[in-house]
Amino acid sequence: MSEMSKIVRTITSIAFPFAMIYGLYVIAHGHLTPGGGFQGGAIVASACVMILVAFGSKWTLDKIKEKRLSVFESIGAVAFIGLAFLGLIFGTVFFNNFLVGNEYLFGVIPTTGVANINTAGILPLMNFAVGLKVIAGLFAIVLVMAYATTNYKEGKK
Amino acid sequence: MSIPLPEYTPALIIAIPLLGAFLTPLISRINDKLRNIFVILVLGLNLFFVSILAYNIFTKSAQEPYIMKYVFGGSQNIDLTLPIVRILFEVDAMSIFMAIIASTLMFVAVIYSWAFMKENTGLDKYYTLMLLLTAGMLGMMLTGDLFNFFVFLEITSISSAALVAFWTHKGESVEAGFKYILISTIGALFVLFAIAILYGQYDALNIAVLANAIQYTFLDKIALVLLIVALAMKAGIVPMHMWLPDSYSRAPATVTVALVGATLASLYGVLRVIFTLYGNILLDPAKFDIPVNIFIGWLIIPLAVISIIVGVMMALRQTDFKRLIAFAAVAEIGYIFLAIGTGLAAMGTEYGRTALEGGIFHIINDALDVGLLFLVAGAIYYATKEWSLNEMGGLARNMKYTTIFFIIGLFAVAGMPPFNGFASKLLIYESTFQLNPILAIVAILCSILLLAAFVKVFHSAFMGPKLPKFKDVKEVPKSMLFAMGILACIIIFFGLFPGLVLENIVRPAVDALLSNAQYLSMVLGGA
Amino acid sequence: MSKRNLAAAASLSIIAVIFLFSALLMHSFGVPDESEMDQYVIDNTQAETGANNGVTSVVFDYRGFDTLGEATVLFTAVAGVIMIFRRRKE
Amino acid sequence: MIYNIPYIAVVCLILIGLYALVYKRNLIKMIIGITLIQSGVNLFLITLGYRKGSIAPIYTSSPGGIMALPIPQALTLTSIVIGVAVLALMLSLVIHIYRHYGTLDVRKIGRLNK
Repeated sequence: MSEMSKIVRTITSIAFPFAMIYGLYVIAHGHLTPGGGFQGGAIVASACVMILVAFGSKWTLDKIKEKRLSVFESIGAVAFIGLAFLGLIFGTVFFNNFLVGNEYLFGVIPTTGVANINTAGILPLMNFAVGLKVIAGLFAIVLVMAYATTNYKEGKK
Repeated sequence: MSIPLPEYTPALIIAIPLLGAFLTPLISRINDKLRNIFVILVLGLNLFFVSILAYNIFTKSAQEPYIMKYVFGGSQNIDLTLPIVRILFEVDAMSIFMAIIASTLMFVAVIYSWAFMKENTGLDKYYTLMLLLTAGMLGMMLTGDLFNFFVFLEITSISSAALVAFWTHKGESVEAGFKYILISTIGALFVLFAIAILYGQYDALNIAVLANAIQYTFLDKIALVLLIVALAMKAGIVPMHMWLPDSYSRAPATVTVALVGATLASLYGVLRVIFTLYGNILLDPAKFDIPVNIFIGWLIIPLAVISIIVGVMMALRQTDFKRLIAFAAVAEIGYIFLAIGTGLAAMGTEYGRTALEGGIFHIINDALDVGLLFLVAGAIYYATKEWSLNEMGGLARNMKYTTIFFIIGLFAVAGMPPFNGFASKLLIYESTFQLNPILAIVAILCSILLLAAFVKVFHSAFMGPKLPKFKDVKEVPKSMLFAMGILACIIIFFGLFPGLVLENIVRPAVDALLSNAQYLSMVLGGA
Repeated sequence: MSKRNLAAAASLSIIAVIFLFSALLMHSFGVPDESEMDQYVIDNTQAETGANNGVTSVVFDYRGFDTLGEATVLFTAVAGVIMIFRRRKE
Repeated sequence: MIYNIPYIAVVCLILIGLYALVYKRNLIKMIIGITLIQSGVNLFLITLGYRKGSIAPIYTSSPGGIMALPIPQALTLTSIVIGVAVLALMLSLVIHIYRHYGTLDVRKIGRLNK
């Protein structure tokens, strides 16, 4: 994908932070409102793809390599499965929600109608792990495909 | 007598390869050799756990069927007054039997990869995908939840499709990969559709709960047909077999060995659906007016026979080494389905049970024999860079060990007496003869023709004068010989002591399949 | 129309008839026959998982293992795509 | 019977997808067919979870009343993500096929192979 016009680039730069914040909001409030790691991750990834479309794949690939994205994805995945293993260690069962019931970290039992962010045990943490994974994963897919098709059009084969 | 194991071992069997797969991209940034050792260690550890768990389950289920349960995320004691929401792993003798096959094949494939794949780029992703494929197959085999089965089915098909297309510089590989993913996605979507139909009626996803609740309404029949068609398509039965020779022959040899495992995992799905999910109806024909088991059995038998015939006939015509073995694999799958069909049609009789024993035994034999042959084909490719049989000749002089392994694989796959294929095929012939003599005769004839096809290969590739262009051909590296040696040793062991294997491994698996009432009571009966 | 097309059309129409018939046999839209399992989730999500969002509690807690599989599927696809588009040393 | 219209829509989606798979010769169109089947199945799952007059199964600032079934929604979420993954892999394989053969027509690709 090649670069688009200056108007598009400027508007994208303005819109990008908003999309990003919205996505992160959806990830962070996954246990309270509709949404979660996957949905929010998809929003952030589409914000990144917007940058890719506006600035071209070459520019984006100079900024971030797909190898680094792959590492981020691995970190997200390891965090997710690590949380599952923590359930095994602290709660005796794989995938146990061991944080529910304590009063300090995400353990409060919520009441209907009230939005308390300090609830749901390991769910918010898992949301973040999955969110990181989805952002890196989806963006890596689109980036790699965009770069591959660009090269082909230029006749390099 | 059983070895003490933590109760979360079934979860560990999935978690180890998954964690390994997630860590591989990080580790391969350090060092390539370290990554190879890491991957082999992970799969070795996995094989170790699977074997010990298998030992435990086989010893316990020698007296009566035994199921190991594991509940994810909640209390291990299932409260029967509440619905089962969480995902369960239900490991019985049949699932662990398949798990042994899968983890052995993957372990061998990874050892073989060390030398075989050395000159390729993109190996960190290759090893990641191999680990993911292992996790997917094992998940399919151990899970007791239908939707979870679908998820693992998708992991298996995506990773194997990507691996089939590993040699992207060859158009045919990419095309084969595309074919594979197209077929598997359609199959997986049908599976999901069937799961949704069942969910909509009974509001449950656990296999045991569903099996207990199923009423055999019209919608249940639709779901049964969808599940069997989709999974049999993935197992490569004629007329939906065309993807199989393509993807088997275009993929690297190590991937092909893994694909044999993936195909057998789908076959396991068919068995699970027929014998457990719909077991209440199919295992107990007296319950219903229509003999459903005979209907489904006779639906499977013709397809199986056609698979055998098509596989053998096409194998005779091939000049491409790997394609020939791939068609032989189609025929082998046909034998397994023939046994299953016979077992269903003759449910309740003595020879129906014999047929199932033969079929289940043939699953492991098929995996070993076909796996060994593909590894031999890979070794020849490694040494000569040649697939076509017309170009080969006189390789026996330079590649002694490979030739020996090929002879072992040849006799085993054709069902010659001292090897393992004979034992299982004999059971299949015996039981099908009692059902219908023509079936047995066709099966025996095709087996002989299969031998002819492989003898042709042996003659054209290994015998004859030494060709000048293969003067410098050397024996393949030790790691590849070691990998082939593992499979060959198991084949010889199984061939020498078929009774031992039948008694200790196959019988418990068949018992686990047939004892549906115990399955339900052991899962649903708490404790 | 070739023979192959005719056969395909015939099988497609058979599938169509069967599927449409089964659509009529499903329970009425909005009135599930059984909902015991889901009602259990709705009733217990706050007490057992501490989440106000029932769907998230199913995704990450009750069926958390599915989500691990789902994340793995995505991981697999990314690994596959990056592998397919790897730069080869010619 | 009138209440079964959503299911009929599901069946129609799946049939259109199957039609595209069987009759279309272009790889991209076949992929579109698969996506249609996927949407059909996802729609089916969501449809199963609806209860008349229900609200989303979320307690945060909920007005009260009966709630829709949460499990089908979770399953749909999973199946959507799986669909995305499959789609990505299929499209990248198609890109490679186009590079090798210069065409997306199934028949031509098959002929070049021989």
